[in-house]
Amino acid sequence: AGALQEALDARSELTRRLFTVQESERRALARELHDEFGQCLTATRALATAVAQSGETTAQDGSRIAEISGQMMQSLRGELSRLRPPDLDELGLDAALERLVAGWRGRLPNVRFVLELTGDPDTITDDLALSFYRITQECLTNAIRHGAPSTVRVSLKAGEKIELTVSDDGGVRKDAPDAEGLGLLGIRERVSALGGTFDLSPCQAGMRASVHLSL
Amino acid sequence: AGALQEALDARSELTRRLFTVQESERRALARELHDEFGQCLTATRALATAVAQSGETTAQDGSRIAEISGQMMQSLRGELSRLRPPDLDELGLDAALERLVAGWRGRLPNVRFVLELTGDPDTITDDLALSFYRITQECLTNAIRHGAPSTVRVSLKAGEKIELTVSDDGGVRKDAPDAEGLGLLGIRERVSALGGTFDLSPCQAGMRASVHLSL
Amino acid sequence: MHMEPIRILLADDHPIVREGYLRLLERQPGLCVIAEACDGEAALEAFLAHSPDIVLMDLSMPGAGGLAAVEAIVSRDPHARVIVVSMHQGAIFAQKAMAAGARGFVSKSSPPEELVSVISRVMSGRRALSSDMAQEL
Ligand SMILES: Nc1ncnc2c1ncn2[C@@H]1O[C@H](COP(=O)(O)OP(=O)(O)OP(=O)(O)O)[C@@H](O)[C@H]1O
Ligand SMILES: Nc1ncnc2c1ncn2[C@@H]1O[C@H](COP(=O)(O)OP(=O)(O)OP(=O)(O)O)[C@@H](O)[C@H]1O
Ligand SMILES: [K+]
Ligand SMILES: [Mg+2]
Ligand SMILES: [Mg+2]
Ligand SMILES: [Mg+2]
Repeated sequence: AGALQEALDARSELTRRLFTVQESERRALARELHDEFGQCLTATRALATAVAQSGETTAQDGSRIAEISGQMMQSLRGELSRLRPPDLDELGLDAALERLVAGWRGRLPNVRFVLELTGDPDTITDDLALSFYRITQECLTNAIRHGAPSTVRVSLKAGEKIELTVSDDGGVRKDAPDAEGLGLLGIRERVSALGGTFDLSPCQAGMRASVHLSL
Repeated sequence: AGALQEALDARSELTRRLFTVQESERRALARELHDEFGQCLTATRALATAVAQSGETTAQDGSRIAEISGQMMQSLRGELSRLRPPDLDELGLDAALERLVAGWRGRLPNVRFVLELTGDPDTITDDLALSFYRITQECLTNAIRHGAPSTVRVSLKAGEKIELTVSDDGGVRKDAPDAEGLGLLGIRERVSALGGTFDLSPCQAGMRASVHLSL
Repeated sequence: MHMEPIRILLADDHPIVREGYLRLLERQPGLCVIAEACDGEAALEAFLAHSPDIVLMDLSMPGAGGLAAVEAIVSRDPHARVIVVSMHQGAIFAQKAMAAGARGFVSKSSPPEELVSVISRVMSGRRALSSDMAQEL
């Protein structure tokens, strides 16, 4: 049993590292795309617009280039927000969560998304912020994917203790699924790497996921 | 012990899924970048070249746009080859390995890299090809990172049995490191998912990594 | 009728972006770029040296960054017309920029014509956003 336990611990450690590697791969790629492509596209689009306004025979080519550059900018945006929460680095977790929730409101206007942020967000360091962002992202996705809620409520209390809950009214799931997906696994890994606890359980008309962490 | 074994199995299964998810994330992103940006940049570059050749006042803007588009194309290619072995889909594993090795030769002209491909490469399906590519990639990196070899030899025999070996003369490591990194873990996962075997052991003046697989 | 051209200071850390905007702005009748800066500190210096009619200010730049530069410029000259031009698209960025004293916010994802029209709206004393940002808010 000792050897097995060791094997299990080693394996958990590796899973944790895999998550870290994945996240830093995404980050590097997003930075490259943002810094390199974003800026270059801005430039070609401006240059092309200048050509388009020249009144010369090349004007039409200029406006086509501007159009195509605009299209590339659009898809760049899409890729970037999939890779990396856009506002996390510059403005912190609160703004990033506002954006995340706003995105869901836009996609599903019939569901009510409530976001409650309380306490002092400065206690949440960059590393913690990314973890809490990803956890919230997964919990929101789960709330929508595994039920038909009319309200989803995200609440984050920051302080010496950090408490995140995401609750929905999309139906109770009593039988905890024993074959968990990657979503809950990812959450558990992140939470245990931080030394916190995670719980998913029925609440009133739906499910509540919660993370507790003492700094 | 039964419960522990189960936990360990579940954990291994999850690690495997994580590798798969990571690979498919890379693949989706590479496809998107390739299809979307590749085409668009080709178009803007062609249009800009026409502007550059117009002899009008916009010619200079045209040639700058063409230059910047070319630059974006370059970094796109860099990203793509990091995300996904470039030639695998179109040219197959052999060409991709040639490229991989050529890349190392370029970076380290003082090390001799030998690539021996024998047998019938058509027995290697796309899925297998990606696995063997990634495994070779990691073994090459390890041979360089963990020693100072003068020769690194990659040999792939394809047929009913597939056999890959990567051997170096960069020094023997007798004490198998018990804390393995993600590299060897990834290899073991891929190999065991395919039902093959992996071995890393001392050989003459260095280490030899080998994969055996019966189709 | 003869009008003085609108004199613009262009602050962005990315030289290719400055080049693109420079060419675009030079094409516009009545606009001229009189100075460039590659970070917030240089932008403040150039502002004090040239007193431009319009400052185009990037946000992500080395050093204290664009937001701090907006504040520094506006505290020296409350009438300064600063337009933030950024890769960022979130409403919160526009709010912060306006709170710091900027008169306009243009995302780098918006068509370049919008930059030109925001400049003229800001010159006529209004606040202005590129249309993607207006939608965000
Ligand atoms: N908010 C929720 N409401 C109801 N069931 C939930 C909720 N969150 C999780 N579950 C249950 O827990 C299971 C595991 O969730 P998990 O996120 O790990 O996997 P998944 O969402 O099915 O797939 P993925 O790996 O893509 O995340 C789900 O399949 C679902 O049965
Ligand atoms: N060709 C080799 N020569 C000498 N030692 C090797 C070789 N390949 C692997 N090793 C040993 O095996 C260990 C584990 O390799 P592994 O690839 O798993 O991890 P790593 O290369 O240290 O880090 P990473 O997770 O980035 O791959 C190495 O740290 C090294 O000690
Ligand atoms: K002009
Ligand atoms: Mg899920
Ligand atoms: Mg390695
Ligand atoms: Mg910048």
